[in-house]
Amino acid sequence: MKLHEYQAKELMSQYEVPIPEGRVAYFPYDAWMVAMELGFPVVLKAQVLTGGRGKAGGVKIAKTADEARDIAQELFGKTLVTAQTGPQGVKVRKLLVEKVSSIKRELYFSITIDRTIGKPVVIASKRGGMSIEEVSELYPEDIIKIPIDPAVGFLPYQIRRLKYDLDLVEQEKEISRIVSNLYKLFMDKDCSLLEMNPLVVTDTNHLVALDAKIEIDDNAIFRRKEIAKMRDLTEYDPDELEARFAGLNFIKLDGDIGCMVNGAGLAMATMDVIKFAGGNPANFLDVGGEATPDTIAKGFEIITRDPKVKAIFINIFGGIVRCDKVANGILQALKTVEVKVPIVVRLTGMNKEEGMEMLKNSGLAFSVAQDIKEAAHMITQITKPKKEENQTTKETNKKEK
Amino acid sequence: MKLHEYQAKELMSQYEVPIPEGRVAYFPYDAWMVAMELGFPVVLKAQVLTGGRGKAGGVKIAKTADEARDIAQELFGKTLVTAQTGPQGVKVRKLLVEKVSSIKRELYFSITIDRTIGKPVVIASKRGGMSIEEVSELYPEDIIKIPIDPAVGFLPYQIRRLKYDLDLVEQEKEISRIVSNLYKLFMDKDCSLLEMNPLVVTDTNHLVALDAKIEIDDNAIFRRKEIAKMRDLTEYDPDELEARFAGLNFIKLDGDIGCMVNGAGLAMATMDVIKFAGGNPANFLDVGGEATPDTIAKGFEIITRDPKVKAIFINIFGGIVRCDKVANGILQALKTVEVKVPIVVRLTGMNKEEGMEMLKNSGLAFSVAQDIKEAAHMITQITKPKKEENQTTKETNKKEK
Amino acid sequence: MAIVVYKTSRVIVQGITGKEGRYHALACRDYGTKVVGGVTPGKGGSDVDGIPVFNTVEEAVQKTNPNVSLIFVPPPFAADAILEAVGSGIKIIVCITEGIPVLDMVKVKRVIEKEGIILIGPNCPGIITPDASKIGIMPGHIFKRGSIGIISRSGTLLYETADQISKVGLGQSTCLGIGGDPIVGTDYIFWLERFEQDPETEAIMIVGEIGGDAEEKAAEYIKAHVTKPVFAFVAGASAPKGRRMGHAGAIIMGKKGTVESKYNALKEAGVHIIENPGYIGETIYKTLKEKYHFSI
Amino acid sequence: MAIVVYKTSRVIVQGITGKEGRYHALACRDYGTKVVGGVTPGKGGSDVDGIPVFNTVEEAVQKTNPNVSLIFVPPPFAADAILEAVGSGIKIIVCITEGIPVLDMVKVKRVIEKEGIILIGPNCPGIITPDASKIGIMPGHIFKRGSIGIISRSGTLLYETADQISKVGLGQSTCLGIGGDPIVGTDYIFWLERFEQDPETEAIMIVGEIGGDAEEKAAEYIKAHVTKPVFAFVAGASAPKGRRMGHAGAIIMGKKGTVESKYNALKEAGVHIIENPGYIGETIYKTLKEKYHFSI
Repeated sequence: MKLHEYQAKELMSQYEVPIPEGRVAYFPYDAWMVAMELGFPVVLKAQVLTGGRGKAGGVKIAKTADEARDIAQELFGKTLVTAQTGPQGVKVRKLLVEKVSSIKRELYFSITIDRTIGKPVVIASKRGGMSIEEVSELYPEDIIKIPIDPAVGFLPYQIRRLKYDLDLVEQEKEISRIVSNLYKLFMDKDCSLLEMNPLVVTDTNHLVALDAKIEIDDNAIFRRKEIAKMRDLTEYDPDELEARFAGLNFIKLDGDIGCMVNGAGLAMATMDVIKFAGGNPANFLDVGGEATPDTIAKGFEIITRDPKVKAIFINIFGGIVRCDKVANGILQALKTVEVKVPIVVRLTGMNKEEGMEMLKNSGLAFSVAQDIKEAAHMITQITKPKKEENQTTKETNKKEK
Repeated sequence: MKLHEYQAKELMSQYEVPIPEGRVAYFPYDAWMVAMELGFPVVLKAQVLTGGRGKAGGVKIAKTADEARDIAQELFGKTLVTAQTGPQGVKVRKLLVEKVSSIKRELYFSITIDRTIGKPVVIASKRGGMSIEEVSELYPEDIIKIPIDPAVGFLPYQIRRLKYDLDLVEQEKEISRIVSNLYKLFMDKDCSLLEMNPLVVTDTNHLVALDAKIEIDDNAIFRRKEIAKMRDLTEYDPDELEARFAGLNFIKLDGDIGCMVNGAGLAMATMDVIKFAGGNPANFLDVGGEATPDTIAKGFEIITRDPKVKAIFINIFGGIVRCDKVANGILQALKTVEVKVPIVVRLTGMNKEEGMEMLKNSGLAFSVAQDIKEAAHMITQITKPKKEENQTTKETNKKEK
Repeated sequence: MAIVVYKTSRVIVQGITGKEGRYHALACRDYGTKVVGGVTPGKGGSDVDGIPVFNTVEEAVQKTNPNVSLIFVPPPFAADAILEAVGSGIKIIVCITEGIPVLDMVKVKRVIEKEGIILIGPNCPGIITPDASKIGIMPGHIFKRGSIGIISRSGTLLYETADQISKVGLGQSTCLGIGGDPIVGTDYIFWLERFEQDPETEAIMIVGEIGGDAEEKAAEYIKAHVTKPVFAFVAGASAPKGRRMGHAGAIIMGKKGTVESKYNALKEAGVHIIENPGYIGETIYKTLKEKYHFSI
Repeated sequence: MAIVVYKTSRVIVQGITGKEGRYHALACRDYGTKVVGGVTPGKGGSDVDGIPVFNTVEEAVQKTNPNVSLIFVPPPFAADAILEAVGSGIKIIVCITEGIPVLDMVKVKRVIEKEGIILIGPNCPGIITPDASKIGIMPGHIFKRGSIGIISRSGTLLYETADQISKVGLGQSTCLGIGGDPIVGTDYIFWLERFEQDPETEAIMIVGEIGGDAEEKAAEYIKAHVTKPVFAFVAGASAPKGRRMGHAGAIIMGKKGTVESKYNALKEAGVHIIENPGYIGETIYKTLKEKYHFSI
């Protein structure tokens, strides 16, 4: 779960990490009030759960309270489009208004989990303010990576290394306190990412976290009640949210073939096989281990809400659940949800034959496929009837071997 | 550093480990007062830094306040002799007066460091109340040893194991809290031993630490100010204490040959070589890496305080410090301390010849030896002039090879 | 021969009295697996359809002498269950549980790093040696004993792959899912090494996914140490980009993690790439027959 | 050949600007050891009689390419210094510091357990290969290159032993003190293994002490794996009993830890016992000559 900048800063502040003075504004008038209180100039920062908001126009400086109000008015409700958001962008609903800090140097600092070694790792650089991907490409020698052994935690010598490599000899006590406390925060709150970019040295030689980003391990939120409260449901796509409520994993895409699959790996592979057949998936949807009538119905409901969808591909590998039960689930679901587009079903696993019979005999417009490549072929025939199929079809005959 | 039972219980109580109600008594009247306050019967327990005090008569039960006062009167100043104290015993200076607990079962529980694996280890047994050495001899199958991985601490499954193996299903929450908190205490305070023997199940089915023992790692006391304050200097042998103040490591023994050696290993070996030559060391004394006139003088002072000492064996292996400097130190020391018994010196290492010359030419009654077996031979000649030396001397001639 | 699990494997099931644990303990036993005991704290002394249940793994180990533990314990307690198995001397641990907090797994990983433990999962379907021992939640009937070893990151894709391989008339020596979580017990390399040494295994199939750099590392290893034919499919060619990884995550990976990066690395190591997952069985069959002259 | 340290060993000294660190860094260099750098936080850029000083071990490693670190850092900071050396990739670490808190060493031990680190000490005199490299605080002049390997728990007893061996006309291949603290980096076994493999070493001397069970374990190892003559002296036959170990400590050891227990185990392993420390040199000389027909 991503936290907003203001939430991340609130947490950091609880761990005695210095942050700029600031307040959240929900309405333009709030921005005016906060600016009056803090003094000028102030910076207004769109609180959206995506990177790259600066380039997208989500960060502005105001020299007067009136200007702050005007900028706020312009930002609220605006849609920011960044590389991460995709073309639909994200709406600005909150602003963080902060006093502008005087900056001498910008540093980069983060803690995350390095999957490869299975340990937390600190990443830091003298080159803050720019994206760390860019730094790692242009100045790889300026990136400091310090793995943390969870058996002993962050050690004094590692803080010394940061002190010397980031040129913070004067700020020794500050960086030491900040790093120790951030590591504690990282572990205490089950973070998966904790980033300050930039962490700045002010012109009075103090350290301040100018920007802050925190992501929390979704699997650990059950034991972090104080974090669970920070979830901002307004930032979620409504369909994805609805799917999640029903225990489904749904991601909207921009094609025309709706997909309903069990298992995330198989769902990805199903999208792949559609692409190779020349089609375009409209979504990623993993219905999970058990395909019940309820989850299948909810899947149909969400998929068919998209007017672009021309056909639905159901791909179920009956591992635990039997195919006749899945077929029954599909038929039950179709009683509650009206599906007007053709459906191609590929069912396999235990009791496959019975399941396929049930679907064929239902009187509904099912196409039943033997395997995924046949299913992909069938569904692209429906969505792109005029177009020649690509090379995958040439091999179809070989399948009997 | 060993803590008194009442100090150990105070610490445990801070970590929410249940202990019996009680107070320390410094005078017989205190015991009377405490007994009045707690109600009867009470138990009076001598606070001495040694095991086996119960067998030595250091633990008594009183049924009235007057009886408590009388017992206290008898215990104060009494000398308790146990296996651990040696014949000189220890004096009782404080009593812990506690309400008597009703006991259903007695358990054993401790945390210590297992040197072999380099980790803390929990040792527990259903058979509390008796010495754990005895249990391990008679009922080895009843001893539970659980090593703790410092990378993860004491784990829920380990608590479950204790719960089932110690038959504490009813006390699950209590044992879980006690064990977690004791492990925390062990780590927080740099303990080297933490023991409850017995930990009892009362007849209302609650757990109480009836006896408690804590030892703190001497090397870590510098960072545990609250523990440093608990040191009870009245419990130390005055000579050993004085030596320690001067940076020497001194242990009193009951022979007649005073020893002054640099290095603990060489000091032990020096005692061994004396024994093999038929002599009897009066002390263990390690003067440390640098033998300065001051430390040597203090060594002489403490050694010669013992009227039994008939001769002194100085054995210095000049590793870092040069032998002429050591010889000079000895001569300087002898100007400030009057030593009336003969001294045998074995000096070796850098500038050995110069050092030996200086001692020979000093006009003082030194015997100078070439190596430790010659030195041992010389010194036993002095202390046991009439007796034939044992087999070690037979080989002395071979030393030229 | 196969690898790691055999007819002789003796399995205990942690969390055996839960719904899932019970179902799969019995399904494994039905398949022929020696399920010798189960563990559920507080249920010691009872049994699950004849399988004795103990309060602690320690006790189960003493009484039933297992060498594998299969774990169905809910996420908040699963890391403790893994460490209980480790602490009780079990060397092969299969953890099915999905949703274990990452920091719990950081600790587990730190403990097993030096103990010579094989941890399969978490968030995995388990491991199976067809016709010998099934230790996991996979549908047993789709597997057929044969000469292909399969290593997969995903569960259902393991089934899909095994099914295609069975359908073209080939079979599997051992198949397993290494788990889909950020931190899992074993990587591809661990299994490649064992399959390379196993005389029964004649070819190896890798079923990867986008993200991380496990496939890139596997490629390096294959290049240096694997002589048997290796096939690979990596799921996610069509997945939308940039929706999950944070910046710091991205930098650890550098440019690794995309399907292209993985295929390039694997190709360079001589691995046969199967880009379209519809053709896994066929491609393996054809390649082994035509290129390696297998008599199938 | 000797073991672990050679003429080629490149040493940095952590804590080089302290009194002890400075003295011994120069003494080691005088002996012939390649002391390539030193580390003292805050003193980076300066030098100690020409030896460059760095702020961090990381930097010293980059600039001077050492393979050994010799540590003189005060007790409260020594564990961190060891871990800094480990974290900077140094594989041989000699820690002289006495008085490190045990729980600090518990952590250090836990970290090095899986990293293939050779930690000598703490609370030890170091290691020396005579006429090649001295990495420690021992007086170099008493050692003579030869064929006896010495492993000692105590510093001064190492000197005493080496001195006696030199004086009878024999010499040493490599000598070291494993350290006197409750938790040290290496045990006898680690060194026995290396001496057994070293062609230059023809006999091994163990200098033990009462307490713990390290000598008993060494005896087991010797019995199974060591073919060269082994000699042993264990200090403390005359030491007063029961003054130090707590009850819980005692039980871990069982009945081990006494001189008798150690000698019995060692004798059973075929080790030549030297009970009287006055006769170490002589006994080794005589035994090697008469029993093993060494031409000395």
